[in-house]
Amino acid sequence: MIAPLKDIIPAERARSTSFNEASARTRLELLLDAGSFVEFIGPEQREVSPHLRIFDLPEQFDDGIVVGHGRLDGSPVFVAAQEGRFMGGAFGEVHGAKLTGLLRAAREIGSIPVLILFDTGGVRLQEANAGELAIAEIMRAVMEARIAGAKVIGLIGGRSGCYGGGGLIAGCCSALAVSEPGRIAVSGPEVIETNRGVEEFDSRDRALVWRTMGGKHRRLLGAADVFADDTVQDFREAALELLSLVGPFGLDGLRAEQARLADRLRSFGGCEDAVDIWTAEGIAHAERVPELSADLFIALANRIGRTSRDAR
Amino acid sequence: MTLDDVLASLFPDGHDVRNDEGVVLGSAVLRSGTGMLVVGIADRTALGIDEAIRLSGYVLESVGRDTGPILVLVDSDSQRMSKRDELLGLNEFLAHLAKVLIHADMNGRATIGLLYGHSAAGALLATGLATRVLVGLPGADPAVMDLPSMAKVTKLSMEALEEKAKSTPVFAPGLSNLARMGAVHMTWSSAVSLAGQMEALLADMPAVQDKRDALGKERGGRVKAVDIAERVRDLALQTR
Amino acid sequence: MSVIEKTAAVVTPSEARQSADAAAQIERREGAKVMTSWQTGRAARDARIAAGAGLAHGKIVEAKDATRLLEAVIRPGDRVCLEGDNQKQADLLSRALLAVDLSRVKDLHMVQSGVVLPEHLDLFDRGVAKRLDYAYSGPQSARIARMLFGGKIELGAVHTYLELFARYFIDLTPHVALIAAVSADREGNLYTGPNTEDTPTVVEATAFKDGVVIAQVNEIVEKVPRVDIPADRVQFIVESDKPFFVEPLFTRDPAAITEGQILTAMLAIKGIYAPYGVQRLNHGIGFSTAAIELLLPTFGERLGLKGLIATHFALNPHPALIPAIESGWVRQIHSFGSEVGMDEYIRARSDVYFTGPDGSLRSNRAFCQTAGLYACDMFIGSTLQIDLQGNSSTVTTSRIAGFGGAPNMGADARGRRHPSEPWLKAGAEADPDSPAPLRRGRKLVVQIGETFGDKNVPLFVEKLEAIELAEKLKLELAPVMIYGDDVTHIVTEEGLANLLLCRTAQEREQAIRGVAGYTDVGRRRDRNMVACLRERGVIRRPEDLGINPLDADRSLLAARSIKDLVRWSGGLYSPPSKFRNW
Amino acid sequence: MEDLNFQHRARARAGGTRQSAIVGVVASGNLEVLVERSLPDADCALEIKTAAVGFGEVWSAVIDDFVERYSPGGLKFSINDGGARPDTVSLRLAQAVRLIEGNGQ
Repeated sequence: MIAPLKDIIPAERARSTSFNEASARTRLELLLDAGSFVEFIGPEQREVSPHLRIFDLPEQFDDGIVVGHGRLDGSPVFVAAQEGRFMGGAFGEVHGAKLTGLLRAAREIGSIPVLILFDTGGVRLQEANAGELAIAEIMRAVMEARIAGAKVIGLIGGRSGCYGGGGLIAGCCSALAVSEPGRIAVSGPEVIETNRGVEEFDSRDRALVWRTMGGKHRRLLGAADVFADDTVQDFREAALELLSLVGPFGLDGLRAEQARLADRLRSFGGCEDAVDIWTAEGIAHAERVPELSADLFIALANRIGRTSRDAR
Repeated sequence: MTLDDVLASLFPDGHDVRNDEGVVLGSAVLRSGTGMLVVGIADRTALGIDEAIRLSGYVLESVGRDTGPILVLVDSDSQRMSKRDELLGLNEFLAHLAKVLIHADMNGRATIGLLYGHSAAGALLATGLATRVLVGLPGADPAVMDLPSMAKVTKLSMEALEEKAKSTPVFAPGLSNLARMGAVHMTWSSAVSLAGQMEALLADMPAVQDKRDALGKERGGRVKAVDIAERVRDLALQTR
Repeated sequence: MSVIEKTAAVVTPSEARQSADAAAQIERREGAKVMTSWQTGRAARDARIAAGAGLAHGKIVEAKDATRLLEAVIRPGDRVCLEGDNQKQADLLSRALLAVDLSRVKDLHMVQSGVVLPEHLDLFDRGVAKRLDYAYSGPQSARIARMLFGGKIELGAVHTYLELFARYFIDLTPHVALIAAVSADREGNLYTGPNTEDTPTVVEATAFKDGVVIAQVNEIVEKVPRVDIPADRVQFIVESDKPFFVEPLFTRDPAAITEGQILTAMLAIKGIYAPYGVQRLNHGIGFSTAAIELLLPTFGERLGLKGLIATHFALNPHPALIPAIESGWVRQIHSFGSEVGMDEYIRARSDVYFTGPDGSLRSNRAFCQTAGLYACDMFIGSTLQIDLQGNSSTVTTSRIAGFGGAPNMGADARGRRHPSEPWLKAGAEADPDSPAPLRRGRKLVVQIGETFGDKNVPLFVEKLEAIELAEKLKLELAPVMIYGDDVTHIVTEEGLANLLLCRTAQEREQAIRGVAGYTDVGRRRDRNMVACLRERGVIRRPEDLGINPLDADRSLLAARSIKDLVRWSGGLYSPPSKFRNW
Repeated sequence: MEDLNFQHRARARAGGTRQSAIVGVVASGNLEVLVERSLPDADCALEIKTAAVGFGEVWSAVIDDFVERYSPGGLKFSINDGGARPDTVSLRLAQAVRLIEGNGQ
C-alpha cells in the first residue's frame, strides 16, 4: 500500500492549488479562513434556472454561482464565486439574482466587503434578456454598495475569464486582482474575429488573445491593481491587500477615472498591439513580458504599471 | 422615429442637442422650465471607447453646474467589437459611463433612458440599462442576442427558436420582451407629444431604488429573480 | 524471343509504360546482335536534370519557377515522393506540384509517408496524381476515406512507416523526391534540423537509384549548421518565402488530462512498468500516456521506481516528459521527429537527446522506428477500437487515419535475439512450459484507454469497423493497427488484463470483457469467469494493486498546465501559441 | 433530457454525520452529484436528470455496482448529468460518498 496522497494542511493546499483550475467551491473553501464559509441558497435548495428546460439543457443546482459569507483573516466578508465550467459561468436569471441580493445586503450593512470571484463568458444565451438585465441590476447594486461604503473586490483568474457584462461589472468594482490566465474584456476573441476578420484578430492565436485581454496587460494598464500568481493562496493575499488599499467611493474617484481613461486613450490610442503599449511605457524587450515569471512581472508592474487606485 | 423626430417632439420649443458621428450631446429645456442634460448614441453607432469617453465626460462636466434630470437617447449598435477597443479596456470605458450615470441618478439627477431604435449587449448595459427609468418608443428593436447568432450557438433552427420565443420572453429580441423582463419600464406612444409624456414621467418619477426585478415578476417575465435576490439579502443581513 | 519481350522481362510493366524514352535508350540492330543498355535510368535522370537546369542558377531555382521546374523534371506516371511527414511538410513544393500543366505532368504515383495537407489530396482531385501508397493521414482521414470510396484515388496500400520506407528500396523507389529542409548552402548541402524525420531515407532511396531530389529550404546560407544531406544527393534547391509548415502533433495539454486517465496511468505504472521493470520503451501520443509521463516524478517517485523504469525511450520530444527528465528519470531519448517549441530545451539537454555538432536535435524516423521495434521492451498507446480478440484499430468507416508507426512499435519483433528482463518475463508468462533457453521473449504491447471515449463512444466492440471498411473498399486486409496476438496487456479505468496469462481464446475474451467497464462488451461478461481470472491475477482491479480510485486526482500530475511545463523547463520550452493561456 | 429514478436497499447505513455534500459540475462529459442523508437507513435512492438520452441500462448497471460496493444506506443522490461517461459517474458517486462520510472537508 502506498501512503495516503492527501495529507496536506489547508494553507499548503491553498498554496498548491491553481485558482485557474479549481472549482468555484474549492476556490471559496481555500480562499477563506478554514471552515468559515456559509452558503446562501445552497444546492440542496435546488433553485435552478427555470429557463434551461425550454432548451432541453441540464440544470445545475446552484445555477453556476456560489454565494455566502465567511471570514478573511478573521474579518467578515461576503463572497460570490462563479463556476466557469457550467455554461461558461454565464449570467442567467437565478445566477444573477443571487449576486444582486448579496450586494444589496452589503449596501445595507455598509461595512462588510464583497469578494466576487469572476469566471464568466457574459450573458447566458438561452436566457439572454434575463441575464442582461441581471447584469444591469448587479452593476447598479455594486455602485449602491460602494456609495454606502462597502468595498467590492473582483478576483479574476478563472478559465472562462471575465467577458461580456462580466467585464462591465468588473469595471464597477472598487478594485481588481488578476492572474496571468485571467482575461478581462467585453467581446470575446471569436466575436471580434467574426466581426472584423481573422486579419484583425485571429482568435486561435492565443498569445495574441492573452496579450490583448490577459492578466498581465490588464495589470500594466492599471485596470487591475494587483497581479496574483495562479494559486488560491495568492488570490487570498491579493484580496487582503486590496481591502487595505481601497478608499471610499465618490465623485472624485469618477473624475479621476475619466482623466485616467482619457489619458490612456491619448497615450495609446494609436497603438496596434499590446507590445507597442508596453514599449511606449518604457519596458525594454516588451515582447518578452508574456514570458516573465510572476515574481519578475510583479516587480516590473510595481515599477512601471499604472494604477486605478482612487480612480474607479 | 428618427433622432430629429424624437428631439422635436420632446422639445418643441427648441433644443441645443448635437449629433456628432452618432454621439449625442447637448441640453434642452422642457416647457415646464426643467432643464435636461441630453446625451446618447444615435444612428445605430457602435459604442466604443471613443464614444463612451465623450459621453461620460459630458455628464461629469455637468455635475455641480446643472441640477436637472439626464436624458439618455439610445439607438446604437452593440459595443464596438474590435481589437483596438478591447486592447485599451473597453470594459472600463463602458463601466465608467454606466457608473457616471448611476452616480448622477443617486445624487439627485434622475436619469431617463429613451430607447427609440436599436441597441444590444454592452452598449445597452452602459446606456439605457444604467438609467433609473428606461422608456421604449414604438418601433424600437433592442436585441441582447440576435436569433441567427443564437441559432448558431444552440444548434437550433430559426423556426424552432421562433416557436420557443412564443412561450417565453426570456431570450428573444424585441422591446416587448425586455418590457416583460422589467428592463423597460414603460412604452410611450408616438402618436402624442413626447414632451407631455416626459413631463408626466418627471412629475411621477419612481424612487431611486432598483425595482426592475419586482417589475419583471409582476409582468410574468422573470418569475424567480426578485424572490431569490430577496432571500439572499435576508440571509446575508442575518449574519450581521 | 523478341527484343521487346526481353525488355519487358527486365523492367516491370509499370516502368515500361511510363518510361517511353527508355525504349529509345535501347539500341537495336535489325537482324544482328542485340545490345541492351544497362544505364537507362541514369540517362533518364540526366535528361530530367538537364530539362530543369535551364531554370536554375547552379542548383538554385526561384520559388516562382517551382511549378515550371516540376513540369520539366517530372514525367507522367512517375513515382513521386512529396515529403509529407507527420510533422514537417514540403508545403511550397506541394502547392507547386498542384499547379502543374496537366498536359505535361499527370497520373503520378505518390509514395509518401504522410498525406497531411489538403494539397496532398487536391493532387488527386485535379488528376495530377492517380495512385497512392502511404502510411499516415491524420488530419485528412475523413477526406481520404471519401475519396477512396469515390474512386478518386487508386490505392496501393496503407503501410506502417518502416514498411513504406522498406518498399522505397524494393518496389516503390521514387523517380523524384520533393523534400523540405531548414537551409541549404550554394552547393546543395542541406541542414534538415530538428525535424529531419524521413528526409535521409527518402533521399537515400531516390538519389542512389537514378532519381532526382528537389529540396525546398527556408533559407540559403553560406554554411549550413551541419550537413544532414550531402550536396551530391540534391539536384535542385528552391528557396521558400516562409518556413515549411510543422504541426505540433505531440503536445498534450496537461490541463485536459482527466481523473480517469490518471487512474489508468497509475494502474499502468504500478501494474506493468514496476513488476516487469520496463526501462526501454515507446509511448503513444494519447492523454493516458501523457498522464504516465507526468506521474513519474510524483506517483512513480513515491513507489521508489526512479532509475528502475522508463529510463530509455524511442520517443518524440514530448513536452509532457519534461518534468520526468528534469527529475532525473530519463537517461536517453531517440526521436522520430521533433516537436514545435522544444528546440532550445533539447539543445540544453544533450545528455538526453541526440544532437548534432551544431547542438540541435537530429531525428530520424527510420532509425527510431527500428529502435522501437528491436530495442524497446514495451509499447504503450491508445486506440479507438478493441475487439474481443484484442485486435485494435483507429479506422472507422468514415475515417482512415493510416497506421503511422504504431504497428511497428506495437509488434513483437520475431527477429529479436537479445535478452532483457521484461522480455524474458513476458515470454515466460506466455509460455511457462517451454525450456527457458529455447523460449522466445515477448515484447510488452499495452493498449491503454478509458472504456468510453469522446461522445461516449465505446472503446470495446464486438466487431471492428475496420472490417466493414475493408468489405466496402474490397481490401484484402482489414486495416488493423495492432493484431490481438501481439497485445499483451489492456489497461482501462476498471483494471488491467494480462493477456499473456490467458490460455484459451475464451479466457482471452473474458479477460477483455472483464476490463471493458460498462460498454456493451463489458456488460456481457461471464461474471464467474471474470472473478476466476481475477483470482488468478489475469485481471487486476485498482484495489488489487493497492490503488484507491479516489486518489486519482489531478494534484498528482507533476505539471497541470502547459505553463507548468514551461516552468519545469526553466523557460527553455517555448510552446506554440495555440497551447498558451498567457 | 431524460429523467431516471432508482431505488435500492442497502446493506448498511452510510458512515458519518454530515447531512449533505455536493461534488462535480454540470458540463459536457461531467455531472454533479448532490447527496443528502434523508432516507431510512436501509434505503438508497437516486434521481437522475441526464442530457444523454437512452442510457438507462448503463445507468442501472453503474448504480447496481455502486450500491453493492459502497452500501450508501440512508442517502439520496440527486444528479444533474451533462452526458458523463459511466466511469466518470462511478467516480463522482464514490467521491460523493467519501465527502458525506468524512467530517467536512
